[in-house]
Amino acid sequence: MKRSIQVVICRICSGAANVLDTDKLLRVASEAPYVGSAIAVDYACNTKTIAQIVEEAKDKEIDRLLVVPCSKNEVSPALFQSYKRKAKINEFLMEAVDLVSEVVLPHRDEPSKAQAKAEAKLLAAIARMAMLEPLQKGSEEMRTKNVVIIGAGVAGVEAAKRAAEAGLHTILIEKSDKEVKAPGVVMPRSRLISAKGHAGNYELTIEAGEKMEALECGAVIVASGGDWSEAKGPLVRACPEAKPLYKLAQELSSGNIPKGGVVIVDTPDPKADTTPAQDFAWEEALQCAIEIKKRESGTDVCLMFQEMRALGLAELSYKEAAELGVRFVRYDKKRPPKIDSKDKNRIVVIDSAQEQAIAIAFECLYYASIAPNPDNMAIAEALRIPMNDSGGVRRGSMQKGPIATPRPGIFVCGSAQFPRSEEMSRLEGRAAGALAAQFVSTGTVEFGGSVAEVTPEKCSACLTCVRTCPYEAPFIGVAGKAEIRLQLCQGCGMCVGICPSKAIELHNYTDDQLSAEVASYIGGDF
Amino acid sequence: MIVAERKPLGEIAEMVAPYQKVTVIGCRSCVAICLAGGEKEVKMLVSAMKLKNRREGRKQDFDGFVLERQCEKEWVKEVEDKILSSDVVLSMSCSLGAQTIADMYPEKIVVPGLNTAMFGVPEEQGVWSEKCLGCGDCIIHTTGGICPIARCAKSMLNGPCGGSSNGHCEVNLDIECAWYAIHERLKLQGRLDLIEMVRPPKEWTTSHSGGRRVIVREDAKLTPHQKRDKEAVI
Amino acid sequence: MAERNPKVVGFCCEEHGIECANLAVRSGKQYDVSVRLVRVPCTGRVDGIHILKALEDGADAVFVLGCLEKNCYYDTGSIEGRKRVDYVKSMLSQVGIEPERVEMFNASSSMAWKFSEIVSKMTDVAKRLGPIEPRGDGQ
Amino acid sequence: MNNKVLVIGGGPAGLTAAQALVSNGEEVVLVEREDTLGGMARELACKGISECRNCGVCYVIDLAAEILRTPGVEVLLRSEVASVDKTNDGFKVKIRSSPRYVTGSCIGCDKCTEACPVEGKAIFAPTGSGHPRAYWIDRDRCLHFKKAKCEKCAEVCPTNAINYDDRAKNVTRNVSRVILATGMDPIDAGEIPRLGYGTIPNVVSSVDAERALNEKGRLVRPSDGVPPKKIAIIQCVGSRNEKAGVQYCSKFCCKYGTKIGQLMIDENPDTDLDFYFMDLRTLYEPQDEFKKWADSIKRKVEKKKFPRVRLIRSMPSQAFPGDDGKVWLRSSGETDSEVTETPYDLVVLSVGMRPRTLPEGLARSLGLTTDGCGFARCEDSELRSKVAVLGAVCEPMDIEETVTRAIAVGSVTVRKEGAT
Repeated sequence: MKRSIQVVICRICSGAANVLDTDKLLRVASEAPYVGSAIAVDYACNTKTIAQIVEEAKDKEIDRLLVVPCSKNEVSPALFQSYKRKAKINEFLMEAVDLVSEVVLPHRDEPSKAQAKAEAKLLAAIARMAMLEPLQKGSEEMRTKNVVIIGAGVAGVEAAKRAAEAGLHTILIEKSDKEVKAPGVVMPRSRLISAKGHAGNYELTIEAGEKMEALECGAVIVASGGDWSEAKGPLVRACPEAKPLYKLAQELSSGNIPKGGVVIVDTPDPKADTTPAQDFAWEEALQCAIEIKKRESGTDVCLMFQEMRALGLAELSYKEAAELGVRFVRYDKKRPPKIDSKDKNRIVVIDSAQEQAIAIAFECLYYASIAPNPDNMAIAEALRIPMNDSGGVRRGSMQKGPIATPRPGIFVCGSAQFPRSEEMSRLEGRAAGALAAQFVSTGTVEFGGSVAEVTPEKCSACLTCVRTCPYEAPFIGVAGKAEIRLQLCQGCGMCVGICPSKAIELHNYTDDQLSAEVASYIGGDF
Repeated sequence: MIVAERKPLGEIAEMVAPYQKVTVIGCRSCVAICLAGGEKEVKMLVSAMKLKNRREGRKQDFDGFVLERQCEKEWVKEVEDKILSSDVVLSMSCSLGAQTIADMYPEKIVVPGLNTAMFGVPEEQGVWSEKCLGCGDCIIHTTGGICPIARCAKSMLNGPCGGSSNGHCEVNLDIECAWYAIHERLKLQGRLDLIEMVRPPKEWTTSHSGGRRVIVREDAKLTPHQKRDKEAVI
Repeated sequence: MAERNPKVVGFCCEEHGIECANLAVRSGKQYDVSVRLVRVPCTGRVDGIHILKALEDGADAVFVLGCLEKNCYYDTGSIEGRKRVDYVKSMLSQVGIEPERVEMFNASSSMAWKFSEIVSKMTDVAKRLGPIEPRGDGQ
Repeated sequence: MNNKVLVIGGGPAGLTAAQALVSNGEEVVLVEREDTLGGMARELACKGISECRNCGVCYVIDLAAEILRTPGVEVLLRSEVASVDKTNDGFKVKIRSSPRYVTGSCIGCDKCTEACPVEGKAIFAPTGSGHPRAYWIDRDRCLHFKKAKCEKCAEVCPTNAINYDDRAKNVTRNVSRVILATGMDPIDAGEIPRLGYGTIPNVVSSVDAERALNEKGRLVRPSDGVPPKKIAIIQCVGSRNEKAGVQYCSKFCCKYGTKIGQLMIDENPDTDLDFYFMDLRTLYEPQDEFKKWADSIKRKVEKKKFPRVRLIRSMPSQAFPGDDGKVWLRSSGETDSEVTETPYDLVVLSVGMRPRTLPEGLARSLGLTTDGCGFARCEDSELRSKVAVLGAVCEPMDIEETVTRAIAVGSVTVRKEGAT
């Protein structure tokens, strides 16, 4: 393969603080192997200079570029673009060496050593550049403008509205047959069975009623919500009449107020031994309590909890409730409340605030816990996304934002992640809708470039890569050897690092390229 | 598959210490899959050995490469010259591979880089467990698909023994009692009668006790007339 | 013997690793010139071979710097990276080379202080242990 | 049609909104009053050691750097909105931006600060981990602009980054919408004198703690720079406190309070921690997670295990200094009224927040009102479709929630989301 590198050194930037001798750098570069042209310019960012650089590249038949600007992010783009356009050079054969932040700034007080290091760094970059190969990016049209939203709860509906506002076609998958007011299609009594494909073109299989349906979509939003109905735990066993809090909310909204005392306990399973990470719907509970007291000040209302998490402005409701005479009882997980064995309408507990046992009579008992949705497991399994310790869907790196799962094109909002207040669910729903819209409205998905590739002859089909990749890009193909699904590969190289047969390489980060760079960098003595 | 484990590097170094030119040969088969002797491990071993020598001021040349299957003469032949030109062959394969080379080149010193541990299955990434001893007379159809020979510490044919305590083995409480598992499995299949069945003492001659085993498939075997190279069957 | 310059190699992930380094230097922090940073897309890409090879090529110490676990841009990359490093450490101790020559670190892009701490730790190691060569009077 | 949007405030909310808007094909004018982008997050510490603790700080810092190189966002630093006038399709905004006097070629070598002769310096490093990483000169203090014509910083600057000719600019922009994200101010712990902030050297506020952890990654006793062996963290300082005029709960204090505690324990294994609190309101994690963690931290002394982290449900009534820099806390037990006094090497006060107060004129012209607690609303029927209030200025919230709200609101035709 013919290799001819053009090295462009920006005097102003790399010469900053007079730490480096750019002319010497230039000399070093021009004597290095494979360097076809080495020039130093003032302001590599200036358009005239760029034009001149590109000209030089053309008549010297340059096929790769190494530029030494101030910082990878600031100068290079303009240069790279015109280089790509005018000099017709593959975008993967252009790189910037950030001498400023790697040499000038950290070593400005010992210029001679810095110079030596800069030269070594430059040579290392040249050694690497010489070994790089031109790569192509592929792109694919998104076949639909669909966004599938799993769960027609508060979050789901908001997400649908938001995505619809952006002109996308939304499909809501709801397991119950409750009435849903949302744009787009709503599929009642349906659930996600399996998912194929990749971000931009997912193919879902949905079980709608009795029949199976295939659905294509660009993005998926998981809004499976928390679980109010599924009540396990000693309290419910002892008092089967206990109802989830939302029942009370419904009662109140339809105007009837429970007769007799009301006890709202945070969870029917205070020890949390049957269900993981239940959380107390404090906001809703306080609202209900206040509602009752306002309408029927005579009614005894008692909130029983381990922690009163009246966050933010909910603190005001907490205060209001207290003023209205709502009784608050804090108990310790180790001494959970019990239903009186003799009287089914009495709940006994040790009030941690008073350190004394108390018994409270009640007519109706409500529990305000939101348990993780048991369907999450199946959903995560189908979409191949991870779960968190609390039985919810786990989001990815915070760098990708608070509502993105590790899998591109799949978002999670509301209590599907961890119990959320109604308002927060609504907001996360909108946010998820917005992100999904952003993603799908681009209309195309790019892939390829610096991604992994398998050398079949070396592959032992040991499945290690298949098991390790967080994106499930590798699979064992028809030839019985591992292959990489380009559209799924994010180019992290985890499979490359772990392959026991060294059968996988990450383009432009191959073992040889890395070793060459490292060896030459270590070679320099300073 | 065959599961092996790399020997401690110190031990390996001792074995190859007397020799100048060391050829490390890995295998892309079982031992690669159980992450013990693939190309990655070979490269890392070579590199580590070089470092050790540098630290100890010893000169020794290491050269490493990997075969598709080290237990097959044809593959080994491909690297004959490398083997012959070396002072010692460090086999990063199961002992089958090592012995194949040793038998093919009797004058060559071959040292094992791995300890061949067992016939095992990968339970999950990085975890392998033994499930067969190669007794040569399989009976798992009578034990709900669970081999008591391999999975019972005492290889009992009519278990469990008195040491089985709620599902665990007395030899080591961390291992499950194979016979407890068998019982559960048979119960599941509604074949508990098989537990009652008394299994007569086993014909161990099919196992190692009958001496080294050779299996011959006449229909697959090449006749002397067919054979291209006239080497002796080892 | 002539005073030899120590050599430290740092594999930094393109996401938080390098960002952390850049924030550090852009906050006026300086570090020992012997540190050579090498970019990798993710610490999951780092292979034990690279680390050992670096030591072979003359590095006295090698560190790997990736995203905080559970916040890795590639989800589980930095966890993989740590496993590789630990394996290499075990190999080194088997061949009588100080495992502390190789370390894994996690940092986030807003942790300027951590980068300086990491490099000073590793350069200290490099200076203390010196090059990998026969120990004086055969000890 | 004019699709510019004015974003006031370059903190988590403003940055995220700006990014959302740009990705929606709109142009943004981002006005930040300080010298760098990042808002509160600039001086908050990443709470992770090897594992992420979801504080979200790095997200904001990355975003700040990214926004600076995003085409379509005009970032105006050290700037304030002078006036906003309604026009037929939005607003005419006048922005006054003060000069920085330091160009982008600054490499942050700090030589200028060393050289600056002014008492308390006139040239400053960029705040915390904010971006851009360029220094700035405070004209009112700098001698160059007084008789002295001092040019010491320019003389020592290796990159000639000092530019005294930099001038204040008055910028006028026509925008269709306005997003207000001016954020919050931490409560000054000095407002609660009984806890000794400002009078006892080894009582620090969480703001100081975060700053120290962000700069050095270590929290030491201010009095002698020794790492503390016994720490107390006191929650709800200022929050849920009628006297301080803050009835609400500041929401994020439990989150950062607990995480700072965990950080301290992880860093030096021989530290003891007493965590004083009223209710444990850790965001988005099981209500017993921190308690479980606290139980798991034990010290072994001759085969006996002793807890190193105590969760004390009580608000200390008084802090007073002891000898060798100790701080004594007087607190009554959770249930019994028996008063105990405990000595600590370091006491951290987790202060709450107050919404940043809005400039009169701005509030009026944007139809903004404040609720009982001082949080901003836009109730004006005609304006509310054009004005959005985001972030902690409209309700207490942590970074994660702020970002979520900003994505939700920023990227659509503005509606007042948020406060219940």
